Formats: sequence, structure tokens, C-alpha cells
Amino acid sequence: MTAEKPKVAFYWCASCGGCEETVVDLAEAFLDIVAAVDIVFWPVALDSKRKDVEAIADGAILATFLNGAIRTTEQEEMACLLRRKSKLLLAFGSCSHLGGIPGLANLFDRESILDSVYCESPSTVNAEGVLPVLRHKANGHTVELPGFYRTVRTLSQVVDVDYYVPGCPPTPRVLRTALLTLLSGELPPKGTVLAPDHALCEECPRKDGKPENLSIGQFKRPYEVLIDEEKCLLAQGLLCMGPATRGGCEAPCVQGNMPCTGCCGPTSRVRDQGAKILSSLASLLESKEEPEIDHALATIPDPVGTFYRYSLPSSLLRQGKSHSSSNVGPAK
Amino acid sequence: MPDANLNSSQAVAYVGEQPTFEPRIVAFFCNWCTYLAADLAGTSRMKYAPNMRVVRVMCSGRVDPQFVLDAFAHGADGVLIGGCHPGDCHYQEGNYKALRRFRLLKRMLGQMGIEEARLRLEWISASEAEKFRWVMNDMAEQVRALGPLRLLPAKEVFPEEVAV
Amino acid sequence: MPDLKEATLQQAWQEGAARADADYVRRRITIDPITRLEGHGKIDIFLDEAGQVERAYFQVPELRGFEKFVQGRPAEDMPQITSRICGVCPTAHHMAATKTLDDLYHVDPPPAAKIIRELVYSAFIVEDHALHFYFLGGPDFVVGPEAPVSERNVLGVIAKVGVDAGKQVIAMRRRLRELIALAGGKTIHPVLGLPGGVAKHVTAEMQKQFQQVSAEAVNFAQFTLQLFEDVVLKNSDYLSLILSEIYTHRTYYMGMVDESNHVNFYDGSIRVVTPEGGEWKKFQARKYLDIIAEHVEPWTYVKFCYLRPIGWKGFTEGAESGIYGVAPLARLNVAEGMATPLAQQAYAKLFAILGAKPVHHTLANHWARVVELLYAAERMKELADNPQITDSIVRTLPTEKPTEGIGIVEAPRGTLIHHYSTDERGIIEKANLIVATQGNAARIAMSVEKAAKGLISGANVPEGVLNKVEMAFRAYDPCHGCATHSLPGSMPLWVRVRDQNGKIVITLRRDFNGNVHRE
Amino acid sequence: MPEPQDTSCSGGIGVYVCHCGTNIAGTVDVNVLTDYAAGLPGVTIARNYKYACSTPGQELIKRDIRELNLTRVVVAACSPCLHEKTFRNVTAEGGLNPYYFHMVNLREHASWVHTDKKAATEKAKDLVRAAVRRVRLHRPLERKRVSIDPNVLIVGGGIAGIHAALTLANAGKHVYLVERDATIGGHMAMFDKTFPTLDCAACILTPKMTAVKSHPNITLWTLSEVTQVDGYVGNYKVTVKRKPRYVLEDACVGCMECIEACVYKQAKVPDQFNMYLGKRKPIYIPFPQAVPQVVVIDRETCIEFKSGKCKKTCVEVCGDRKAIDFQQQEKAEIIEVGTIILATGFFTFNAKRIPYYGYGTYPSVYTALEVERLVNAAGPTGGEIVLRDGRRPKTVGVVHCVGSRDENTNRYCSRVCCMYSLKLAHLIKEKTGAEVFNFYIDMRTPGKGFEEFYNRVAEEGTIFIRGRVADVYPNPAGDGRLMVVAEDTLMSTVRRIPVDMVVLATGLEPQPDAQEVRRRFHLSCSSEGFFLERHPKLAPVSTFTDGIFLAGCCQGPKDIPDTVAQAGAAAAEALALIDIGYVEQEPYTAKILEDVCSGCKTCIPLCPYQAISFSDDQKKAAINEVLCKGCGTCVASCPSGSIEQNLFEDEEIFEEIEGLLADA
Repeated sequence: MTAEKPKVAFYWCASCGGCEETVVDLAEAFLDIVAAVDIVFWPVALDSKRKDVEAIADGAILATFLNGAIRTTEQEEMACLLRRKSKLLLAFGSCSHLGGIPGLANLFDRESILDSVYCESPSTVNAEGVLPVLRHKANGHTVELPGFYRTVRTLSQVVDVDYYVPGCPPTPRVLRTALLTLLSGELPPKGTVLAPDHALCEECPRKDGKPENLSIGQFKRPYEVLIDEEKCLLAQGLLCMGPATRGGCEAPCVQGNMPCTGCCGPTSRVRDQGAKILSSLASLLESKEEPEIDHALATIPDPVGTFYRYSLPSSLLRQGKSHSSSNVGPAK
Repeated sequence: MPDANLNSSQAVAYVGEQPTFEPRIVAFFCNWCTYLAADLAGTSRMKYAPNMRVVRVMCSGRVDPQFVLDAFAHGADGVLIGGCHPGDCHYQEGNYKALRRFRLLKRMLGQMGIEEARLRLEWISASEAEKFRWVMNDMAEQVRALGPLRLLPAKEVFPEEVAV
Repeated sequence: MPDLKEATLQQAWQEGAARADADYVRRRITIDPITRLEGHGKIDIFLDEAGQVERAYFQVPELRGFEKFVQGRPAEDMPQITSRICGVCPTAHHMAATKTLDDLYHVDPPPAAKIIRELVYSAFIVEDHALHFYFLGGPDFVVGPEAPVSERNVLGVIAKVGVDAGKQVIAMRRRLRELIALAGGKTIHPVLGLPGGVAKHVTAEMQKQFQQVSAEAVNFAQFTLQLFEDVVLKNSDYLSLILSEIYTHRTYYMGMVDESNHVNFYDGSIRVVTPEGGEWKKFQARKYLDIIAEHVEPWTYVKFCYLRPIGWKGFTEGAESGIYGVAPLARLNVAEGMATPLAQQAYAKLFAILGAKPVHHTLANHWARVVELLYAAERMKELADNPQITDSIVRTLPTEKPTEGIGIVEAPRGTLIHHYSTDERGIIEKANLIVATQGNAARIAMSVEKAAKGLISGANVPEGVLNKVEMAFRAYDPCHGCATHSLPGSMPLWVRVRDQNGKIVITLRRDFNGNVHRE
Repeated sequence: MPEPQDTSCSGGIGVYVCHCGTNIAGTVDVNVLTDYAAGLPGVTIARNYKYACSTPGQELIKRDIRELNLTRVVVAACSPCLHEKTFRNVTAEGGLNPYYFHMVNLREHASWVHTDKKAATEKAKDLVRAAVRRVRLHRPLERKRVSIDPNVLIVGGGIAGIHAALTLANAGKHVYLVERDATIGGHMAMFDKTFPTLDCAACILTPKMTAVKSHPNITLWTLSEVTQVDGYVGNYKVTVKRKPRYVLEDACVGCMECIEACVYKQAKVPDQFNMYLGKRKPIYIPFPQAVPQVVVIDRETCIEFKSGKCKKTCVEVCGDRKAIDFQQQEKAEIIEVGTIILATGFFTFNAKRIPYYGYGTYPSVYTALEVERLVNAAGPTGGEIVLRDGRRPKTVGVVHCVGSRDENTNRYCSRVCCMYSLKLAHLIKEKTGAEVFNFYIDMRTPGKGFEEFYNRVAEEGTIFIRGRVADVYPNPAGDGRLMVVAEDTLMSTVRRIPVDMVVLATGLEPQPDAQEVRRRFHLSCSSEGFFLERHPKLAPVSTFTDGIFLAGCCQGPKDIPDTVAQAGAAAAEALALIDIGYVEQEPYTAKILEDVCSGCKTCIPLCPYQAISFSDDQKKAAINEVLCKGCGTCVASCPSGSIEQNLFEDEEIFEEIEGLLADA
């Protein structure tokens, strides 16, 4: 079987499809890849009948690039199947790597999500409060929908993952390097994130301009100030996730004159990206008095949404406490 | 005295039908002030609630917010950070860094629905054994009243369906 | 892909295999998936006693709940957060959100900022329409509807139009996307949008690039239009296919137009025409709630849009039903012309050949899409040539307290509406999102049923049915990622036909190689 | 991804649970704990022993290391502050790196503070489990040697500072003695006699004072204060502010003609040294035996300073010695020393804080220190005990425990008051033959010859009344005397005794600026506000800051013999460091992981010791290991986790946390 071209699959779960676009954005390189490998799954030509997937021999696929987080029973099923069919399973992009922006849904419980979408929305007319159901029975027929789990999970929280390709979406360059790494045969240790292991500042075009005595009075929100196109964004008081975010993307957001929002996740030495940026930024505050400190910190309007923009499901706490089943009350 | 009628530091001990909950609290104490206050409380034979488990660091400035979250994630119902009073830091300013991180961390945990009283920062100098004892008891009591911090288990019980 | 040595590959293979086998032993226990696995989009068709199609369901099985989890986020983050609704049309969401922020903060962007935004947006329309025409929908026509599915893809197109032309197509798309990145930081999920302007100004060098790319885009658009006319219009089979009743729905249409009722993607007012083509309503973004409503069905996660004043009458056509259509054909139907010369000619030609206006033939969307592609390219050029574009002032700083904002753009797949309300710090309290494909959701559902009813009769299910049904979908270029603010649903390639007892009498599906199986 | 050299062990951990007699075993079930530890993954042997720190205990551990090839050692005993070093050495002597060890604090943190045995044992299990999980990650570390600058700084020129200075100077070390006042001598110089031997304070103190002045190894700076302390043990950099005396020390010969010649014919300025009972001139010498023997000008009262129009008779008379310099400016000296001894002394309790004793209201109420000056032959009255109104007292009441053993002021006992009250009683009786009443709560005379002295004074006829004085008010009889009211707890009657003079035995308090001083020297204070020693028994003159020692009353009230003894001890501690020439520093320093540091510069401003710099060629941060004191702040703040702290690595702490909670 080593004679044939290695089989590669791309599949998506709870994602936006941006990762798929990245594959297309390989552009000319895409043709090279088509030449080098045999793409057995491709979202625009996908049959996901369990039988067909099972028909493939276990481990017959060299590598599956799975993007998207896991939110429904169906996604979990596909993840499990593809895991079994693939020698290497790669979490491709922020959603499967870290949970991604949709992972912010872990701050809310499932019921309130369904409510806001199907009931509270001002344009929705739904007096009876109809909600999508798992099994819908109508004059004799039953139509089924996949189950909607309480929380968003990363791929590795559902199945065993070999490698991670970071980014929202990964840049074509990162994807290409990842593919080359796999095909080169020199496979890095399992669990490796296929990108450089330093923070973004290393490759930031504004690195040299960053002062050595940075001290933060208060933070500015991007809409409040005119943003200098040369100066370090943190030095301008803008909350940039760069120092706590893995590099490799070549800082496109900073080149667009906006702060890094952290899509590539933490380095291998950090367990919780949000905690780390929190620690570094808070430490750099000027004020020493509690009221002043709070005043300065109030200029970060949304700590969770900012520090965990992409990584809440993979963070140490994974979700807000609102999910807790009823607590045992105080004893007495 | 809160520790008088405790019979275990297990997460939940059953007394007849009535479940009594004993919180697990992880504490990070700086080596120069709060850890010494704890020692002094010991040499003074003060009695206090046995819920606290101490991790010793050189300075409260060493307390990485990751440690706090890791403790919560692994079943701590409360976390206490103990450092030197402002101006007294053995390393000059470490405690200010701890304070700043603490203020932001507390706010962030609030956003995630975790109650105020579960994370606490106390300045306890080497001589304040009495304050130390009070804090141990007070925090144990407050967290006990809050009940267990039931973060959702990492893996849900499957299959689970959309509740309608 | 260079240095792909058989030896190293083999090594990779074996190492991978070794690890997989080791892990597999452990894994097997935990991963035995539950059955009920239907892929991203699925159709259930139910037959009555007579064996005729009684009901067909098209389902979108996913939901992410953006409306909820954006609550508590700073409004200025919305352009970047909501672009994650869809990575196929992130720029559409980005722009809609950005315009919503203008409204929210009551700021008017400086001229340069408006130009940059619309330029980026037009570039996006060109590349997205190109993506659809060459990669998704076009192959049906270019390669031929009866051709094996395995050939009906971009590679097939390349084979048909020649490798050079094919490379051109790919190159063009790449350069357009590079342009977006140049102005917006990233192509997928750009970062330029801020209330009252854009993050980065355009330098003289950048302008040169923009001008060059736009010029090429215009040629490319003309080339594409030519390709369409050569392959499709010169082929009577295709024409009759387009005009066939199966793909025809008489509904209202909605789209954005400028002051002179010409198609506009970035700004203007929303116009709705009746199935007969007369103007039914013309309204500003802020009035959308008076006109548009969403309907919930328990068997799918997608919501169905309809015209509120007319009401939800079920999946039915005609002036009495509130169902309307969006996207290219709809936009051409609601407009009275195109704002650029070449596009205007193409526009006239389309209606001339297809006869009456509005055109109700779903498949005509492909043609309309090419006309729009040409317009967007021409518009790009106008904007790139505008000397004001290099003005360094690209921001108007908000001074007023934010309250409520509504922003509308025409996404490639239809009218896209963002609506936020915030507290005085600009923190989102409520967000409502009505997304392009929802506008067509009802029409799509009807197309399924119509196609099914037209093509299926009892056990007699011709194999072409899948491609034909599928073509109906492709024409809409539906993006269920948008539709459910969830992942983009792929084409339903999985059809089950059930008798009145719900028992499956036949299953049709396509395997990886595109061969159709009946079970 | 950098693979740190993996030293973590999979097994071979030895756990030793100490009974500490019954201190631990009495509350924690050491057998249950030992069995539990034995079952933990990686543990090869778990034992408990009566006293782990005893020689056999230590030998036991060393033998196990050798015979069972242990790779890591955990000792669950007392506080690491007490025995961590001990067991690290044991680990090293057993043949392992000393840092392959972790200590669990069962005694101070569990057995002594909990009553519930089960809970205490559970807690002990958690702590041991955490230690076992942590210790396996420990890496081999080496202590760093820091050389010791042989110069010593002594702050405070009282008897403590003087004695320490002479001890060190005689040992050939150079000493900087810094005194705030114009002369050294401190409180002792104000005393007349010293208890219990009644030898004259001046006679025993002044020789030492002059010795200080003349000693080649002592640099004496009076009118000087330490304003800043940088550096660390062995290498302190100290800034000393030297206030102007307006008289050049080297030029002045101490003839004091200038004082005579001062335009003020009479001494008009209340004299602080005499507790303001006497007067001095604007140019003066604090007291005849002052060291240095150099006059000083008080710019507050000197006419030249006030008006600039003085005839400057003092300058005239000084003539070509030109010792007087009105232009003299304050200046800052920076000195480098290896060790520091703090001997900043005490502050006498302000009797006005207890209004009902009438100090400051009734002229005949005196503090003990005032009386010390009155009875002193060199004092304002030439040793005559006369009241402010000139009367000689016939009856005197001595009130003990003023500002001591009192809920409202100080709870602690000032230790010396009983004895000096007895001394004053004796002296007053001796000089005036007056009838003396001593009002006391408890008579505390622990010390060589103290009890005997008490008996002697009692035999001399001093009347002792056991009772805290409740009130002092003018005698209603209107004879100008004061009524002292106390409940005699022996006779359980309220006694009202009219006296001519009331002497308040004021207690000893920390210096008012003790807090600033301790911060300046990075010390802690005990709850009373005296400087905190490292260990009350085992390290009574050391502090938690290496190389800084305590002597005398700044550490707590004590009498002269104890003060001198402590000063000697402090000097010896300093000598010990100086003679070995170096200290070994704990290796808890932080290090940058160069290959992954992104050069974000976050850490640089956070270091209180400027130990982190940015290397412009590397574009990465770099830590100067010598300057790093190992607080770990930069480690916790590094946003990409690219700084590690020895023995407090993230992973080690994570293991400890998760170990604590493992059975939650």
C-alpha cells in the first residue's frame, strides 16, 4: 500500500469553513499537493454515511486534517470514525485546536443559547416557542437532528490527537509546512503544535520599537484612539495578545494595524493562554493602590472574551460555572 | 471553633442523612511573611480549620494565575494567596504584582460565574499568627457556605440530547 | 510539493501506522460512534400510500449560537467575531458588523475609509463569485451536468478551459485575496473594520497594486462571462435546463440598490419586488424588523425568513406567501440596472434572453452571478482609481455614547443583516443576525420538495435525481455556515425515500468517487 | 520545542515521617500516614521515626539512599525554615544532590494546629502525596557562592552598638558605626548607676566610648542616618546621610571655649540630654564625656543661623583652629559592607498616654529617666533630688508597669522596670532619706543578684504595695502633695497615699521610626513592633535577611548585661561570615530559555533588582544570576512561559497542586 499516494482527508466539525478556504488559498501550491497526495475527503464532495467511512480500512488514511470544534453528537461520531481511519489525526485550526471563537458559547448554558436564537430574537416569530428537537414526529414520519451538547469541546477532548495546526485560520504557509513535515517522514513528538514555539513578538514587525520599561497606565480600546502604524501596539495601550500567543502566522493582524487576538494559542510551555496574558499585563500596571488598579483594569471591558477569544474550551477551567448542575447547598 | 466538629477533610462527608460539605482550599504562601505566620500559629499551638493545603513559594509575586486556575480545575473549592503587607515585600514589590493579578483574575472569575469568596488575597505578616488563624477559619466557613465548586466535568455523560 | 521521496514517505507511513495501531487498541473502546450519521445536510423524503412524494425535508443540523455568546463582548470586536460565522464569506460579516458599528456609534467614516471598505468588499465579491463559478457551481455547466461527478470540479474546469486558463483562474483568485490581505491584514477574517473607518490607510504603492489587480479583474470577469456564454448560452440543453419548471419558484425578491435602483453590495436601501416584478417595498436598514421575520421549524436548526406584513404561509409560492428570494438573481430582479457599463450590457442581455422580469428560474443564478462578478470588478477599478483613496485620514473617532446599531450589506449569497444593542460602554447586550442563506432557506426547502416530487415516483428513482436535486442547491450556493451561524452545510448527497410507514424504500447516495449507489 | 533534560525519576523515592516525639505523632497517625506514603507511585520505602533530625534518624536516611538506591527523599516533619538545610545535607551526604529533597511541614501546619486527628491525618496525606509528586521532578542544583565584604556597618551607638563595634574592631575588622545623635552612648550614658551592682554607668561606659573614638578600625559617624540599603549579603551598598554639626570634627579639640564665649551669657535652651530638666547654650556638648569630644551648634537656636547678624564670638575665640563652619552642608556617603548589625535601641513610653497618672499636668510627676538625670552627679541638679518647685521630697511613690503589661498601651513586660525602680528607690532613699513607696503588679527580678537586690532595698525600708496605681491627683488636704491611689491586692483594701513626688517606671517601646528602618533593611517586626529575629531560640540575633543581625533593645526590651551579650553574639555571627569569606546562596534563581524567548520585554521592568536586561544582538532577555534573588515574579509574568525558576518550576508547582487535590 506504500506504493500508492498517501491518503489525506479534510473534514470539518463546528467551524466556519475558513480552514477549508485556507486549503484553497494554497493556490498554485494546492495543485502540487493534489499531485503529491490523494485527497479522499473534501468538504464539497463528502459522503459521510458511517458505512462508507467504515469501509475504509482502519488507519488507511495517512493524515486527516479535522477543523472545527465538537458541539453535536454527529460531530463527535465523525471525529471518532476519522480517528480510527487515520494514522495521524491533526486538529486543524483554532476551533479544533483550542475551541475557537464559538467556544465562547461555553460561558452560557445550552438552554439560554436555544432561547436567544429561537425565541428572544426580535425578528423571530415563534409564539409557541418551537425549538429544534432530536426527533420530530409529523403525520407518521420521524425526522431526526443531531444532539447539541452542553459545551463546545476541542478535538483532543473527544479523541486522541497527534498534531495541531494553529490559527484562525492557519495561514497557507503554516498548512504547507505542516503537510511537508508529515510527508518528510521526520515526525515531531506526538502532541506537537506544528508551528514555531515562540511568542508572536519574536516575528512582529514592530518588535524593535517596543520600549524596555513598558508600564501600563490604562488600556485603550481600538475604536477610541488613532492607531500609530509603526509603534508597538501594547506601547500604545492597546491590548495585544502577541506576547502570550504562539507565532508562525507572521503577524498579519498587526500588519493590518490591529492587535493580535491570540488565535494561535499559547506556547508549549503555557497551559492557559488567558492566565498568562492576564499575569503579564496586570504585572505591568503602574498603580499600586487597589482603587487605582481596579480603575486601570476596568479599561479591559471583557477579560474572558479578550484573553480566551479562541481558547476557552481548552483553558484550565474550560467553561463558566453556569453549567454546574445544582450544587449541594451549605451544610446545616 | 469551626474545626471542632469536623470529622474529615474529604470533599463531602456524610453525617447520617445530612451531607456536610468540607471545602478543599489550596493556599499559596510567600516564604517570608504568610508562611512564617503559619509557622508561628503552629508554634503558638493555635487551632484552626483543617481545610487549607499550603504550597510554599518564595514570593506572592511567583503565584502564576495558572496555579490558581489549575487548583480550581483539579477540585479546589477555594484558593488563598498570602503575601507580605504592601511595602513589606521581601523582594520589594512582588506583592504589588500579586495584587494586580489578583484584582484582574477575580474579575475574570466573576465573569465565569465563580463566586468572589472562592479566591482570596490576604496580607499576613510573619508576626500575625492571630490574623492567620482568623483567615483560615473565616475562609473555610465562607467557602463551606458556598458549597462545592462544581465545574462541569471535563467529559459529559453521553449520549445527551437537546432538552425540550 | 518538492522532495517527496518514496523512502521518507514510507518511513512516515510506517511510523504513523505503528502509532495508530498502538493507539487504536486503546481507542476502540471509547469510539464506537452511535448510528444516525447523515452528514451536514440531509434530505428525508416521505411517500404517501400512492408512492408519491408526500413531504421532503431538507435539514441543516448544526448551531453555534453567536447571538448568545457575543453578549458581553465589546462591540468593536464584532467585525472580527462575527466573521467567524462563515469563513467562506467572512468579509461580508466583517463589513456588515463594521457598518453596524458606524450606526451604533453614530459616526460617518471619512471618504477614504468608505472607498477602502467598498474596494475590499468588491474584491471579495469578485473572488467569492469566482470561487463559486469555477469551484462549486460552474462545473455543472462548464464540464456538463451529465459528466461524472469526479470530473465536475475545478480540475475538470481546468481540463475544459485549458491548464493555462485554469492557472489564470487560480492566480486571479490568489491576487484578489492578497489584495484583501494587504488592506485588511488577513484574507480570511480580515481586521480592517472599526467604527467610523478602517484600521490602516492606503499608500501610493498599495494603490498601484490595487489599480493593477482591478484592471486584471475586469478582464478576468469578461473572460468568465465569455466562458459562460460560450458554454451555456450556446447550448440549448443548458438553456432548457435553466428554464425547466423544476427549478422555478415564483416568489418575492429582496436586494440592495443605490439611489438610482442599481445593484449595490456595500450600501443603499433594501428593495423588495413582487413575483410580478413591481416594487413592493423599499426600506432603510433601520426598518428591517417591520419587513423581515424568521420562522422556526422543529426539524432543522436553520430559521426561515419571510416578509412579516404578508406572514408565514408555509412552504408555498406566490404573492400570498411571504417567502422571498435573495442572492444574485434576486438582486438583478429587484434592481433596474447595473451601475457600470459592461455589467449593464450583460444585465440587459440576461433579461433579454430569459424574457420576463423578474426571472424565477433558480439556475439563472449562475448567470446573474457572472454579471455581478463583472460589476464588482468594474466597481473595484473605479474605486482603485479614485485619488482620494490614499488620504491618510481613515478614521472618524466616535464621540457619542453607543446605543443601538443596524448594518446591512449584500453578501454574495444575499442580504445580510446585523443588529446590536449595547450598554453605554459599548458592551453587547443583544445581537440579532439575519444571514444571507436564511433568505433563501424556504426557497431551498421548496426546491428540494419540488425536485423530489418532480423526479421521484415510488420505487422508480432515476439515478440522475441526485445531480439534478444537487444542482438546485448549488444554484443558490447556499452557505449553511451562515444560515445557522454554524458550519457551512455541504450539499445533501444523501437521499432516503420512505413509504407512508416511514420505512426506507430506497436510499441514494454518492461515494467518494462520485458514483451513485442505490440501496 | 526545547526538550529540557529530563531528570524526573520514575521511582526510588524515600519518604520519612517524623514523630517529633508526640508533637506530630500525638495528632497525626504516623503509621497510617507511612502506610499511605508507601503505597504512592514511585515510593520505594516509607518509614516513620521518633526524631528524624537526630543523628540516628539522619543515618537511617543516608543508609536507605545508599542501600536502596533512592533517587529522591521526602521528609515529613517540622517547618522547612527549621530543618530544610539539615535534611538537604543528609540527602547530599547520602550521595544525592541536596535538591533531590522536599520537606513536608506536618508539625507547624497540621499536628500543632488541628485537634481532629482524622482531619489532621488526611491533611498530612495530601501534603505528603503532593511532595512525592513534586520531588520526582526536582533537578540537581548547585548553591552559588557569594564573597563577603569584610567591612561591617553598625547602626546605633548605644552600648549594644559600641560593644559590637569594639568586638569586631578588636578582631581586626573595619567597622562603620553610625549614630543619629551628636554623641554615642545612648540611654546608658544617661543613667547614674546600673542595677543590681550599683556601679556608676559612666565609669563603665565612657572608657568603651573613648575606645571607639580612638580605635583605628572604627569609623565613627555621629549625626548620621542610613537612608538606603541596596545589595545582598556580603555585598551591601549603604547610603548614609551625614548631617552638619557646623563644627569640624578634626579641627575641634573639645576645649569648649566657644561655649563660654557664646553671645548667650546664660544657657537658655532646654537640654534634651538632661530630659529638658536643665539648660544649655545654642553651641554645646551633649554631656561632659560625650564622644566625639566635639561641640555642636543647634541651628534652631543659634542667632547666626536665625538672623545672620551674630557677632560670632565663638569663631573669634576658636581663632586659627577654625573649627567652626556655619557653611557646613549635609552630605551623603556611600559605603560598601558585607554585614550589618542593627542596634537602634528603644524609645521610652510616653507617660502622657496615661492621663490619670498626671504626667505633664502635675509638676511633681516624673518619669524614671528624668529621675535618672536628677540623681546623676553630672545632671541638671548636680545630683540633688529637688522637685520642680524646689522642694525636697519627703515621700516618693514609684509606679511600676507604666506602659507595660497594660491592655490599653503595651501588653508585654518591659523586663527592666522592676529592677530600675528598685534602683531608683534605693538611690532616692540614699540621697534624700525620703519614704519611698513602690506600687507594683508583680515583682520581677529574674537575674543574677536581682532577687538579692530586691531584698536589700526592702530591708532599707522601701515600702512595697502590690497593686496597679489607679489614680494620681492633688491631695485634697491642699498641702501641694499628690494622692496616689491603688488597690493593695495583698490586703485587699484601697490605699490612698499622699506623696511629694511620683516616679513613673515607664516601659520600653520600639523606636518611633522602627517601621521605616525595618523596611529600609528588608526586615520584619514582631507584633510589638520590635525587629523580628530569625528564630526566637536558635537564631536570636539573626534576621530573615542574610547578613543583617540584631543587638540590644531594637529586638526587644532587655537589660545591659543581656544587651552586651547579644551585641557580642551579633558580632560573632558577622565574624563567622567574614572569616569564611563567602556565603552559599540558595539556587532559586530564574533563567531565560533563550531559544524560545520572544524578546517581548515584559519581564524587564518587573525585576526589582534590575537583574534582567535586553540583549540587543540576541533580541532576547537575559538574567544576571548574581543579581537575581529568586522571587520568581518574572517567571509568573512571562507570557510565553520562557523563564524558569530553579526548584519552583511551573511543572513542579503544578504537580504539587494536583498532588494536594489528587483524591478530591
